[in-house]
Amino acid sequence: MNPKSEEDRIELQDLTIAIGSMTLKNPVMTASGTFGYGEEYAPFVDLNRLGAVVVKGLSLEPRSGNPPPRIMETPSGMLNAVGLQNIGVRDFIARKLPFLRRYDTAVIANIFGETVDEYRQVAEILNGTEGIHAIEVNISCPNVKRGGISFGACPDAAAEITRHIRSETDLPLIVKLTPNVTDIAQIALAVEAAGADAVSLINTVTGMSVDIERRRPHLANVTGGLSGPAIRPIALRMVWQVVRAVKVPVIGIGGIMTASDALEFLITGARAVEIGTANFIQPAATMEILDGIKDYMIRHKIGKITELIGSLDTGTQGNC
Amino acid sequence: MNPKSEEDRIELQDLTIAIGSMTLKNPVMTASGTFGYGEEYAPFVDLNRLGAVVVKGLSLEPRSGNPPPRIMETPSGMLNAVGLQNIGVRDFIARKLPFLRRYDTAVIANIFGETVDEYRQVAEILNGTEGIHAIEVNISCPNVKRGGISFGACPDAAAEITRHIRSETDLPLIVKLTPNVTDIAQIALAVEAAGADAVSLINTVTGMSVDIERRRPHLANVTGGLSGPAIRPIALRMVWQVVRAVKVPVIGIGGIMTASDALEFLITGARAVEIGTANFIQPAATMEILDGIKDYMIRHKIGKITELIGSLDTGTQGNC
Amino acid sequence: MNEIQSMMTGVIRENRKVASDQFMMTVILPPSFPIPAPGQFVMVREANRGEPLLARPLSVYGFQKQDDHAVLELLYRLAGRGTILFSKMKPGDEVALIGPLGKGFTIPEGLTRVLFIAGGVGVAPLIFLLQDRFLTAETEKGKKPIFYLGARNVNLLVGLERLNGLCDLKLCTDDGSQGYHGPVTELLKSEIEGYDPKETVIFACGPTPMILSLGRLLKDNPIPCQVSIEERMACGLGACLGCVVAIRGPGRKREYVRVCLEGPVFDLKEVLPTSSVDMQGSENES
Amino acid sequence: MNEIQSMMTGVIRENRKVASDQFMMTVILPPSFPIPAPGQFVMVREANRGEPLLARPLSVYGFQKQDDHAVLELLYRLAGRGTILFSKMKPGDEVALIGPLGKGFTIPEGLTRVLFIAGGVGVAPLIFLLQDRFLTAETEKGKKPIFYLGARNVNLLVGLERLNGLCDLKLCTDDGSQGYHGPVTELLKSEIEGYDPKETVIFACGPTPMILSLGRLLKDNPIPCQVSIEERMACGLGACLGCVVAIRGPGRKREYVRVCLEGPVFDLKEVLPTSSVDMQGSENES
Ligand SMILES: Cc1cc2nc3c(=O)[nH]c(=O)nc-3n(C[C@H](O)[C@H](O)[C@H](O)COP(=O)(O)OP(=O)(O)OC[C@H]3O[C@@H](n4cnc5c(N)ncnc54)[C@H](O)[C@@H]3O)c2cc1C
Ligand SMILES: Cc1cc2nc3c(=O)[nH]c(=O)nc-3n(C[C@H](O)[C@H](O)[C@H](O)COP(=O)(O)OP(=O)(O)OC[C@H]3O[C@@H](n4cnc5c(N)ncnc54)[C@H](O)[C@@H]3O)c2cc1C
Ligand SMILES: Cc1cc2nc3c(=O)[nH]c(=O)nc-3n(C[C@H](O)[C@H](O)[C@H](O)COP(=O)(O)O)c2cc1C
Ligand SMILES: Cc1cc2nc3c(=O)[nH]c(=O)nc-3n(C[C@H](O)[C@H](O)[C@H](O)COP(=O)(O)O)c2cc1C
Ligand code: FES
Ligand code: FES
Repeated sequence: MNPKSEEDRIELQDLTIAIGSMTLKNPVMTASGTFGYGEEYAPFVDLNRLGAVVVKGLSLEPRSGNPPPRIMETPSGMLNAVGLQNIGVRDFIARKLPFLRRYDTAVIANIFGETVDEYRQVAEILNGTEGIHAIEVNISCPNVKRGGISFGACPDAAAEITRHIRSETDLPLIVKLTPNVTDIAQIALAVEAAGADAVSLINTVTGMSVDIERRRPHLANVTGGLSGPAIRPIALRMVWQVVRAVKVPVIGIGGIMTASDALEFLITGARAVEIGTANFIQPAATMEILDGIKDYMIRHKIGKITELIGSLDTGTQGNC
Repeated sequence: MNPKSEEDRIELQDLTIAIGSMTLKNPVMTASGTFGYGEEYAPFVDLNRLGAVVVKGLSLEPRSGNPPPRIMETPSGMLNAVGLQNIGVRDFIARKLPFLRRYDTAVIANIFGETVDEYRQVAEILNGTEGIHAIEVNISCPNVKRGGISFGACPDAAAEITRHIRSETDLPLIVKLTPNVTDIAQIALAVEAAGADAVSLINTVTGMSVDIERRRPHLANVTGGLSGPAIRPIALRMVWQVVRAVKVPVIGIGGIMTASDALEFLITGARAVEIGTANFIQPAATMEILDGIKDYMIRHKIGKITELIGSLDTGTQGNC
Repeated sequence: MNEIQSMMTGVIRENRKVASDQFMMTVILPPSFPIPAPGQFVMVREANRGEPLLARPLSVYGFQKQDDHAVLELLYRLAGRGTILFSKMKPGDEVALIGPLGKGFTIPEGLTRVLFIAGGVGVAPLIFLLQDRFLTAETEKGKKPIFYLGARNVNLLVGLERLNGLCDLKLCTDDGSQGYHGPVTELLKSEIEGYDPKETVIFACGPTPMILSLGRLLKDNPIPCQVSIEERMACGLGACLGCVVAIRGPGRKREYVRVCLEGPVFDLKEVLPTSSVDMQGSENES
Repeated sequence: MNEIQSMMTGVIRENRKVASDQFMMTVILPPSFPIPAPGQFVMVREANRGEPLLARPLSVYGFQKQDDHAVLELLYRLAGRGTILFSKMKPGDEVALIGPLGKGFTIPEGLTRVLFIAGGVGVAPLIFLLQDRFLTAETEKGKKPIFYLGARNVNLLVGLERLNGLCDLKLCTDDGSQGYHGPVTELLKSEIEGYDPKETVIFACGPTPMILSLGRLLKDNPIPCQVSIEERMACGLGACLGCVVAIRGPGRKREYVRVCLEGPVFDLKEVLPTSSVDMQGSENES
């Protein structure tokens, strides 16, 4: 049907998108905590073809995380309570970043802390670092409390943390939002006003599951974060709420397993997507998704991905 | 293994539970909107064996609901945007209740309104009505707005509506909570203080899905409520949050498909469960669940269901 | 209370490709499975599977009752995930079935001319109707039924072997690869004047675009037309209110009725099908 | 970078019940599937299915490479939903496979006495190890390997035909229906004094209770013991950090390591398995 060679075909599609001052070659990124530090997936994925690699959440000091069991499968989803086990930002730079620098792909550092100052310090360390292209701030860690509510659930706290990190870095700043809130658009507006260059959503939905034979929670931590296809409709709804509220780019995350799923988010208005749990099921999921998006664009004669983004037609309806 | 006859076996298990002044023969109820007015399921289910039938949401006047398409399947779940189509409380009493009165099973009227006064009036009409054993107040209707947030998402509004209905009726009053909030325990505490005899949770989680070929939402209403197994971990987590916060009984709802699922909720502390989407998949789901709970009790030598309720052992852990 | 309905486990006897995008599944059921009326449907799921969650509605294509079992035939098009998974099932695999459901076709008294208008797999309930109710129609009260059958191309025309001899067959294809070159409703339009409204009835089933053009064609024509309508379904039992379609109710007021309970067969002049389900289909496709 | 790993589609050649709760699956894979080392595992899913979501880790039970394909054997116990669905798959059905994964057993130099301690399907990686590395052990450097194999009862003792002649077999059952009456670790305890710690190594795999009692038994015994540990897994690649187990790290500090990457084979004296996975099992069961 298509007389053009494979090479021509690909060149016809423009998939580049911008997040703040950063330009990504395509909108397919990995989600933090689901792609390790990139090297775990190098045998399966051509890292050079990714829009960006978002690495596992980094804290100031190494963290050992929660006791096992840490994961449990649920219908079309999984719960995790890893508890942000990581080697710490300095070790990451020393031992993991050199590998990623070999690739021509943006590296986004996902960061978190237990206090505002910890966040600030992690950002400070990353700021001067070669090979870090942006920072994604995880303000939805369920272990970080502030007046009983995590940073991400309170607009003021979310804004404060954003301001502190903003003052520390010129890197594009993405704030990652939690879905466990009444009005996610309000949080998005608050971090936008505080200087975020983009928001990404959603992080996991808090969930729980019980072993009825032993009458104990399946996870040692009792509750965990729900991810995977089960939460996709929730994530998509929240993306839709947020794209209509803020002006900064929105990165869609949640249960994206296929190109079709990714396209739902892009059409709804997400500028890019992050692929999480799908990597566990099919290690090359990101590549399949990227190829599928291109095929869709060819089939629908869409030259630039930006024409597709936000092209959802809701007619006259749509009271959320 | 068990030398007793089937009849003896059943009598050995005490499944009765109390919700306010109402005693139910077992904790297996149907969820509003998923069991019609009971008669739709009479060919499949011995209604006499149910703990209670919760009927489709009733409003003061008949409502025609949202335009189709109203439903869409999602991974291990479904979205619905029925829009509370119903025949109105008076027609329900005249045309549907007589059928239900023939059964020896509690009938719980699920009600909603667009204003506090509408809720109050529906409760008033039901109050004197023979064959109505309790009222479940749906304060999580996404079409009912108050300052941009539905009644169920704001503790004060939830409490106000509860107080008004409480003043109208002595029937056991169950307030049904929405999961689309930051802190469901806070709402539960507010309605408890305002006079609710019980809380039931969760209603559907707002979600969305998009037809990428036509770049339009799958539902005419754009967003819909997510139900089914996909949301079970979320529902269970919220039940756990609420049972630790309030003293009134908690009724667990959300993605319960099997006895094992129901037992997760009971063990976590739910006094009863409502079965929703499962009825669509297996019309006799409630019966299978009831039988399965009994089998479990026999296997674990539990004589009274109340011994099981809230018996979850979380050890020393459990920071939600 | 409705006729007694049941959820039963059926065992697949055969599951065979009959066109590039269509399969026929033969299911063995307990003999207690109620005899379906033409136009009724069943809700079908793979047994013992959590996903896809919902059953899929499929019209009864054929049914035979034996002493110790019943045989149900389904004709289905690969429309999406659910039907594609159906097509991968093998003999011996189990399906969970609820049915028969809904209100089938009504046969008016004293008619002599029966027209069937089918697009794609819309042929399924109409063939069952023809075989079940009109096998002897010609001899008894009038003219041979006329069956208008459309598809995108000749390879998608299914069920011809069942129709042979039972009716006058009028085939239409979008690409002209067999029969009339064009939509089935276009051919009907050119012939409609030849039918006497007083003794004619039309039974139709097909994709929404076909139903919509049939509606336009018969708008000012008094020939009665019963049409089987499709909507997404969750329960199939009238409980979820998910499957509604708008109809012109008493006093021409628009109201929503359930396809699964008040339908799936409606009076074409009353029903206002949603154009949002299955819009990919050409008029002839289903 | 690790050894090159691949996700491949395999076609089931055989999927056969070998005990009341155990199945053996034989999968045909492309010849490029890397040769697994004993103790390595694969992540297995039904291909083209959305649910269950996660792949299940299963040890390599047997592997043969041919010119144009490879044959992988898996031995699995019906533990829950995932494995029950595996057991329903038929020849010709497809599985998606990632592997081989993890760090297998290490064969120390100059040993003359090899003990295998297996509970239930824990026998799988040990049989592969025995066949792959110790077929000639007896003749080359010492005594015949001794294989302690436990199960709840005689009907659950699997793999005997593969062990015959390759080792001294010591069977144990919880109910005494064959061999020693009691847990496998109890029999070992009564015989442990007979083995010279300097020339002996133990390879073990079985349910957590067995591992825990083995740990108690060998606490003050210098015989080295490598044990294959189980934890729930999501990725199998070291990325999700879901599968951790506590080990006594340098300076006896407790730290969490990944079973999928740093394991599944650990030094018994260092690993602190979680008692919360698979606690239903008796010691002999897996
Ligand atoms: C009463 C009734 C009888 C039917 N009889 C038959 C039949 O005999 N043979 C047959 O092939 N099909 C029949 N259908 C349509 C069939 O139910 C759908 O094609 C099927 O449910 C699609 O499921 P899927 O998972 O393959 O596709 P999905 O991935 O769910 O959807 C694919 C496409 O089909 C549309 N669709 C989804 N569900 C329905 C639905 N319930 N009705 C119509 N379109 C739908 C979607 O909007 C989408 O465009 C009937 C539908 C109804 C309501
Ligand atoms: C490296 C490794 C190798 C393994 N090799 C084999 C093998 O060769 N043969 C075999 O039969 N089993 C093996 N297992 C165990 C097997 O993975 C589990 O039995 C299986 O995942 C259970 O899945 P399910 O859906 O059937 O059960 P589920 O319903 O998920 O769980 C049933 C029970 O099994 C436990 N369980 C769940 N996942 C695991 C897991 N990953 N490891 C241990 N217990 C689990 C649960 O806690 C629960 O008690 C291995 C596990 C690991 C980690
Ligand atoms: C095992 C696991 C670990 C995760 N770790 C992190 C993390 O360190 N930082 C973070 O911001 N999000 C983390 N997440 C959340 C994901 O990045 C993502 O937001 C979420 O899983 C939803 O996407 P998905 O459904 O595609 O997985 C983690 C998720 C999983 C499943
Ligand atoms: C089709 C449909 C209609 C519903 N209608 C109502 C309703 O009228 N009133 C109400 O309180 N909840 C309604 N619900 C919510 C259910 O009662 C239940 O809270 C929710 O579906 C979660 O339970 P489930 O996952 O078991 O279905 C409806 C749910 C569905 C799927
Ligand atoms: S499908 Fe549920 S009412 Fe028709
Ligand atoms: S299973 Fe993911 S790190 Fe081991």
